[in-house]
Amino acid sequence: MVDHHKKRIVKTKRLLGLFGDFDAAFEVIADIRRYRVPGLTVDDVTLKSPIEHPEIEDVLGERPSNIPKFAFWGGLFGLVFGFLFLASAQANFLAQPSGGKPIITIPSNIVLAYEMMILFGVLATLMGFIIGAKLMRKSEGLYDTAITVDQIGIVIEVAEEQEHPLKALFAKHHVIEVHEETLI
Amino acid sequence: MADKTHQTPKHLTGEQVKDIDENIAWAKINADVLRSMENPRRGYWVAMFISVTLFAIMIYAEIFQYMFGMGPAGLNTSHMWDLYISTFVFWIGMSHSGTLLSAILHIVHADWRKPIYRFAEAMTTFSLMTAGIFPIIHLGRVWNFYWVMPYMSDRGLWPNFRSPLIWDAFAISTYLTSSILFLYIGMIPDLAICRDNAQGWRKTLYSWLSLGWRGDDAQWRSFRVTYLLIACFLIPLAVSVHSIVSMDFAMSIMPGWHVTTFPPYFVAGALYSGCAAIITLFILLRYFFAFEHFMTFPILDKVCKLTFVIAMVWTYLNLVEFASVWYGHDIPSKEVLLAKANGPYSPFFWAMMFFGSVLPFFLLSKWIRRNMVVLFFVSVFLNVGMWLERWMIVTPTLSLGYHPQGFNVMWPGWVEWAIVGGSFGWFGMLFLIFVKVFPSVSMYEVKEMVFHRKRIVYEHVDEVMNMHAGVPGPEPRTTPTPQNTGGS
Amino acid sequence: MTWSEQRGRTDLPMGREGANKHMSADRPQSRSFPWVRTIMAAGVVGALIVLGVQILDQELRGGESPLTPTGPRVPGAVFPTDPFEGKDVPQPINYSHKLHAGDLGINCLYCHTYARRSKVAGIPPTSKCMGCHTIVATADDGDKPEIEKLTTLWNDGQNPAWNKVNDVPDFVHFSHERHLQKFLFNNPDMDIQDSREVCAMCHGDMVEVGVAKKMRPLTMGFCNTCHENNDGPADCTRCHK
Amino acid sequence: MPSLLGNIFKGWTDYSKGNEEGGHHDYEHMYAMVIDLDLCTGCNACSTACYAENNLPVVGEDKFGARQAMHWMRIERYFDEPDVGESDTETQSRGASFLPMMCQHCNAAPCEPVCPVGATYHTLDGLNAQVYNRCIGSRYCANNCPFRVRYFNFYDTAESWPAPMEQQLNPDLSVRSKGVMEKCTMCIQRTRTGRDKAVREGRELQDGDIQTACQQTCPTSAILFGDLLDKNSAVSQIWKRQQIKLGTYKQDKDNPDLRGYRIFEELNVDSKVLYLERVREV
Amino acid sequence: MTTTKIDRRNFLKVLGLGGAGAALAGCDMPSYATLEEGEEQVFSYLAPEEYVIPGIGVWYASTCLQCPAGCGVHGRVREGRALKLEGNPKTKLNAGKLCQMGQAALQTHYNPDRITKPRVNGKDATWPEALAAINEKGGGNIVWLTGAISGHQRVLLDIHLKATGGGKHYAVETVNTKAWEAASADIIGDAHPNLHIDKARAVLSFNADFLGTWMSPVKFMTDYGRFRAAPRGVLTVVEPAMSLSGANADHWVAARPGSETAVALGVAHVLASKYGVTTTGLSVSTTDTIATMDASRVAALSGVDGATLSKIARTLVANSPSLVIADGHYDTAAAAQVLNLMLGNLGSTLTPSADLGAPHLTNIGGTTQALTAFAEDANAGAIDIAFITGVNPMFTAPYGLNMMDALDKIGTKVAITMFEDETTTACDVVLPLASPLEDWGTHVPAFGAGAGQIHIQQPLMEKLHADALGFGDILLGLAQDGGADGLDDFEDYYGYLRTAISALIGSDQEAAWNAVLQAGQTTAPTLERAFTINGDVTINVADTTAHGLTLVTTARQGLYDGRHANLPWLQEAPDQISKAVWDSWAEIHPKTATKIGVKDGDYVSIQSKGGSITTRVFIYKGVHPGTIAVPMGRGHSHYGRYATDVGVNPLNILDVDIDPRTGEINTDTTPVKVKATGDNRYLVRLMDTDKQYGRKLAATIPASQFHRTEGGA
Repeated sequence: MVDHHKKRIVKTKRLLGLFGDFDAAFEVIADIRRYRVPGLTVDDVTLKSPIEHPEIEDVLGERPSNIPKFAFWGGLFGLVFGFLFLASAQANFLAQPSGGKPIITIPSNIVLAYEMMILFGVLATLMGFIIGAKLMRKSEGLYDTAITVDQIGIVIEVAEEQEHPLKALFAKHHVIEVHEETLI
Repeated sequence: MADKTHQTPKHLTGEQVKDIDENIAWAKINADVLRSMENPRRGYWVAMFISVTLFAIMIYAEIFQYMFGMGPAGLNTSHMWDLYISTFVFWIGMSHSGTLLSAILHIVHADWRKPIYRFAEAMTTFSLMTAGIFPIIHLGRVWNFYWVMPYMSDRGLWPNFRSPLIWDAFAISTYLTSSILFLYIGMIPDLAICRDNAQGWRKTLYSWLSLGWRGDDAQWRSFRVTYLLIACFLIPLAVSVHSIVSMDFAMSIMPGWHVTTFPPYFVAGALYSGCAAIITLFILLRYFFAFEHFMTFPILDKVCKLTFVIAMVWTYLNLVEFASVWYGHDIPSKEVLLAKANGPYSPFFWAMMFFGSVLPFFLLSKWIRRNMVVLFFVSVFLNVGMWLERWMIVTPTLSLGYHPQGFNVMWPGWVEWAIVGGSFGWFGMLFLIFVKVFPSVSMYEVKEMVFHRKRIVYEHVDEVMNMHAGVPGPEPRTTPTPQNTGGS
Repeated sequence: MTWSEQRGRTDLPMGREGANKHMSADRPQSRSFPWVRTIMAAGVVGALIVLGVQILDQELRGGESPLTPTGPRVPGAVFPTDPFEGKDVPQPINYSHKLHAGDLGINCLYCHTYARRSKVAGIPPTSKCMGCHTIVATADDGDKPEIEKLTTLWNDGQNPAWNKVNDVPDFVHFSHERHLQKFLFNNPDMDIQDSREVCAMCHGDMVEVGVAKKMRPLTMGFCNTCHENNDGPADCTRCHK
Repeated sequence: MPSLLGNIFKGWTDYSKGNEEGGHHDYEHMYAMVIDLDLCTGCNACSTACYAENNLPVVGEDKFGARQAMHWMRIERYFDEPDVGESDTETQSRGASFLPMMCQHCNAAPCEPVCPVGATYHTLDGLNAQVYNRCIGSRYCANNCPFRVRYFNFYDTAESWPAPMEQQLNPDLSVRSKGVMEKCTMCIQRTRTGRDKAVREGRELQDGDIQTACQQTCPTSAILFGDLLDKNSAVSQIWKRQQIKLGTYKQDKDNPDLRGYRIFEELNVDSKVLYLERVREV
Repeated sequence: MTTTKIDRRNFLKVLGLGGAGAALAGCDMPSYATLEEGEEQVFSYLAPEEYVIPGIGVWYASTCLQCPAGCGVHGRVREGRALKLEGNPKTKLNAGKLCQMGQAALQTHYNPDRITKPRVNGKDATWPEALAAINEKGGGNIVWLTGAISGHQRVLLDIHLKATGGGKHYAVETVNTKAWEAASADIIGDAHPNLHIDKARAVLSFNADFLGTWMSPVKFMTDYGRFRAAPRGVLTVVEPAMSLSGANADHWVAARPGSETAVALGVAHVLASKYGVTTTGLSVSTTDTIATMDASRVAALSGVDGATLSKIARTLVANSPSLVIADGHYDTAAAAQVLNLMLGNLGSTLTPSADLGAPHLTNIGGTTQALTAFAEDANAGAIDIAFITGVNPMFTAPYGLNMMDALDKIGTKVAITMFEDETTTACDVVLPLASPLEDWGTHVPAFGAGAGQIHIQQPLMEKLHADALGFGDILLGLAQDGGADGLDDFEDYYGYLRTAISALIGSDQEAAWNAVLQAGQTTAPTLERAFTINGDVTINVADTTAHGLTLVTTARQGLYDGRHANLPWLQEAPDQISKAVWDSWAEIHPKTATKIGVKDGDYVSIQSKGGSITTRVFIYKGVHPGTIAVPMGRGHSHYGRYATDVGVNPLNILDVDIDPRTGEINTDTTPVKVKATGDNRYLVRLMDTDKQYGRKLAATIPASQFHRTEGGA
């Protein structure tokens, strides 16, 4: 529904409202949920905050993250690859300690594969984080350094007919500043 | 410093009861921490100078050893290992608290960790870097150290994966990588703060490192999940690392080394020395950077109590080890045990027992816990005890062993002492550089802390009112001036 | 830099009472974990790894590429023919293998006679050179300066100081004898006359070069490739004592 | 043409085989020693012969005092003989008891699994070999050796052979430099040469073809070296007669009076040097 | 005389260092850098012998000159370098075995401190100059001072002396067996009876360290191996300080120095009185002497109680045939031979030796009597030119002989030597000697080689130092210059020797000569002989009752009498008993230690009438409480980098106490005062402990158990 809704309206501007505390920001979002601004849904809202508020999800709704999958697959890969790598290395060690001692030693390989599992798990998690959090990419403008101090920002893209209602909504909830930029 | 001008507020005296003053303004948090990266007290530079000097000596000793072989280190046919390996174990131990505490406390939502975990993790990383150089330094042919890496070559040669030393190599590199990532990821939001306030080279540095953090809800969400996952990875890892280090000894057949209880014993010892080190650095940082608002007495109290508990666990395991040797009644092992108690190394052994098992009781005294200077020395001596413990694990066994021909007592050569001492310089150098370049207190998490406390904690209302009415903390210094940058 | 443009907003009142309002948000049910798919996928991952490593391994082992069938013809032997061009080593006498082994077709083992009995192939004793050069191509021909050098040395009772061309590290104890036994004497398909082919396995085709030159890398990898492919001993102490 | 997978499977099978057959299935030889302590007069001839044969450096008083000497074969001297009663007289009532101690070439050598680079391993000759040029000097092996017979080059050894002494160096084995572990090899250069000689003469290796330096020089012939896989060799005869078996630390002897024993057998390192107890008239 | 000869055996040429020299870089950093081209040089032979192959060692037979025993050796030569010595299996003497001194002969040869040029008054010179310096003072009385010498070197030496006016030849050996020889000659009419230790069931030794330094240790050790085989022989050793033989004894008896005679006679007394062993054949006086030696008297003299005596006697009677050997004092040796007579060991464990058919080749065993004589003659100014070789009187002579002045009184002192030692520094002319591994020669072992055996010494490699000359060559040259006739047509000693051997074996075929060289020995005709028993022997028992602390200088296999102190292998080889290296020590009994008030590693000064030495004590129960034993061999003031100023030399402070019967200088009769100096330093030892701490390391079982399993009563 979001999509063809987006199709209908063409967004022209992006607004950033800065609020003094979470409650104000949350009330704005609540109003948006109540469709006080025609055509805007909570999915259009991006919340920028200096800390992680535990209720963001209650407010914005669940937005699933797939980082655990990264971690799981990374760990699994580490385990399998680790063990196979060690086994093949031992089996192909030219100067094999012969004399009937095991060529491929399970206990030591388990220890090492365990370490490899954790290593690759961690690396994969990092990768998942970077992808999931859209880091290391050119992000859109409309950012205010106050966000890293103590203000909460709400970023919404609007069509021109939505701009004024939204600003009004912001103002109603004691917005501190409003930045805007035109998209087209 | 500034508080000299005021009447001393409670957070500088012993009577403070709250982990942190939840009325402290977010902006002030930013201001204080950011300032700390700018103008520390003079003590910081003194410490830096000492560290660099020690490190320089270490370099000289290492070059000497490289030229003339391992002889000048005082090693001999029975004592093939000595201070190098014991100090290696010591540093690995140091590295544990940081990550392990931070991770565990994070998982159990103990929010008092927030102001102190950053430097604890830094400590982890740098003591690992320190530990990592010892297995390399102690090699007879150090220029071939890379042969322990498993790399494919047409010579068909691989390391011997049976060797606990190889397990060390794997475990340590894994641990180093993971703890660096843990430290780094936890730091990203703060790096964003720095980015927003910095200029010049720092600006570029932080802009790169903060990976374009904007504080979006999506970013925060991923951040939470990631941090939690890595914490979960790290806890078993940290445990495995030090048990693997203990296997260097436990996997051998030497009397006094071949002990079943070594892995847990080593882990406990690791946590122990780590906590003690946290106390030490806590006090130092609090002084260097005037962090009285964040590194508060109640938090220090908690750390001290934790240290005491771990010390008791360590003591228990230590005694259990002796008991198992004693009742096992393997004669050579028993000889080693007795030699520890009344042999040539007994002074160090008893010093170890005192510092490790008796000294922690001092932490029970509130007075000591509140008295920075005393507490500082107590924590230092706790770590001295732990260092002696590692030495007393390595050397007495080698001075006895199975074959009487190998019975002898050796005293480390100057090269060994120089390199061991220098390792502290190396660690100190890295750590001091870190706390100068990166925020050593997690700003965003302190904000979270006060945020939550504000909403949950309602006792001491009167105190809150006081703070509002009359005596607030020192005003956030907006433009620092020379006379208040220097140490008071 | 300074933080002077710090925008302290300490006056802002933070968090009022009753901040915890709950808004209905739809929570998805936690799905049970897809084990079967996981295990299958794990298998696939494993298989891919094995395959990849196998290919890489073949490369490192120098599967087919360096072991070209061209080069020396030694039946039943697979050995690397890595191209390698050593530097020119000056010698007291510019002895030409091309002339003797190539044009005249003298068997390598005629001069390097120790190779079949000893670790070292050895430089032929001057008496061996003179054995021929007192009869053919003698110093008296006048147009052969090298042979005149040789003869002078011989008459003065001096041994020529040759410079070692194929020189392995001192902790490598290579035995010509064992290798000749395996590839030449105990090799049913090999004719003693073709000893040149066997020598060429490690020394390249000396017929191509005049004054001796190193024609193969003679690194441990070079040795191992051959040892693996011909079931040579994989025992360090065979070479390293 | 070997392949990675092929080798992995081979590795697994070797593993199982190793377990079944007590780990002795792929040896070509099993070189071992017998030392009769009753014949050993402690005269040091073997030790000096070892210096001459194996390019052992002389370290001088200070380093010897620091226990950095390199004697692969050392003669230990003890004055207590608990098994035949203490000599509690005012002066010694018996002689001393001497013990030639060198690497015991354990089949379950504690030094082998701990070497990080696999520089020490078991050869097909049943010898515990040390590959000098692979060694990186982590010294773990020496720590794990209950016999303390591994020696480390703490210094560079070049000055041990001022010219023209270096001409005496045995070219059949390398001279170790600083930072390398070394130990008795049971004269691996001699075993190798002996085998080459046998091959050259187109015959099987026979008992007595190979003598170690210490064995060859020992005036009382207290040292015997040979192949345990060769059932007729003198060494395996004695092992049989003394009822000492490899692969176990619990020897069941039907005759408790037999003199054969292995040092630190209880550690189950499965050493391959069989000592015969010294005898005393009491 | 010709000073530079082309070695006609050019296959001994050194072909560079086939790897080994560069191998010093063996595994050094970085270990792959030695993959090089054109860095090393490689040589080939001009015209090689068929059997000389680079990379393969060839074994040549020769003779070991490290001690007077003269064992046959095989030397491994590769690329022209002598790499290793082993015993020559063909010889009866050492049957393929060798002692550590023999092993270390390589270091005598390759020693970095060898003298490479002739010297005149301390300045390098050429041979002609050196020879001129010798001859300038003209003839006069020319004497030779040598060690034990035999074979054709001795012949040439005699020729030289005869040609130059019949001067004396002093053969000096500090460690000798003169007492035993004299006593044996007197009592059984054979100075060198063959001793069959392997045949004996019991051996009783007084002061005769037959496993360490006595006569021919390797021979005795090979016999000892068989002696210990079932039925196992019992070894009893009586001596003041534990020797290598004592360290292997089943019964070790500490006797007060000089009182071994009493113990021996005490044993004889017990034998006669308790076991009714007949004393027929002994003169009345002897029997009386024995009769007076009851347990109490022996105990008073030697501190050995009656129980021990009867134990020894029981052992001897129970295990027959036995063998009693002794040395040190004539009386001790005589008493030992008396015991042999009583126990009827003649013919079983002692058999008559055979004289060499060519008496001019036989071995002149060295003595210290000769040293005394030399000192006296020199002090009397009776010597004009002295050729000194193979001995170091300045080091070995007791202060009483004031050897320094003696040498000063000699007109020209010529040292023919490989090393610069105390004596060499005192000499006017120094002639560089080729090492035994570079030299030709023949040697007739004094003992044990079997009837008529002559060991051949041949070079194993070319001369390391071009100017050094073989002993034979020098002798030949001197004899030729001295105008000896019949030598002029020999170009060098090799030629002479070859002719002589050809004459000996009655063939001058190349093949026969090569056979001799390969065997490393040849045989000369011998004259059989029998014992002529003389039971009338007077034995004086020294009264040692009142003796205080006595200095005993002991000889050890290894540094021997000090001639091997410059061999690092032997300096670093731990002493067999104390396990000390690189320094001297004084062995004292714990009781004595407490009396003096010293503990392990303390320095004591040992003061005799002639001077004092200061060294560290090694405290153990292997010495008689009345003894302080200092091994000889260390304490050189000039002897190369390895020996100079290492340890102390006890020989110099010995009193010149002459044994009236043999003229030998006693080494166990010097009374000394011992004081602690207060210093203490760790005495560097192989091991600090004497105990096994309950480990089963060097396990021991009683003989009864041995007999149960391996036979023997």
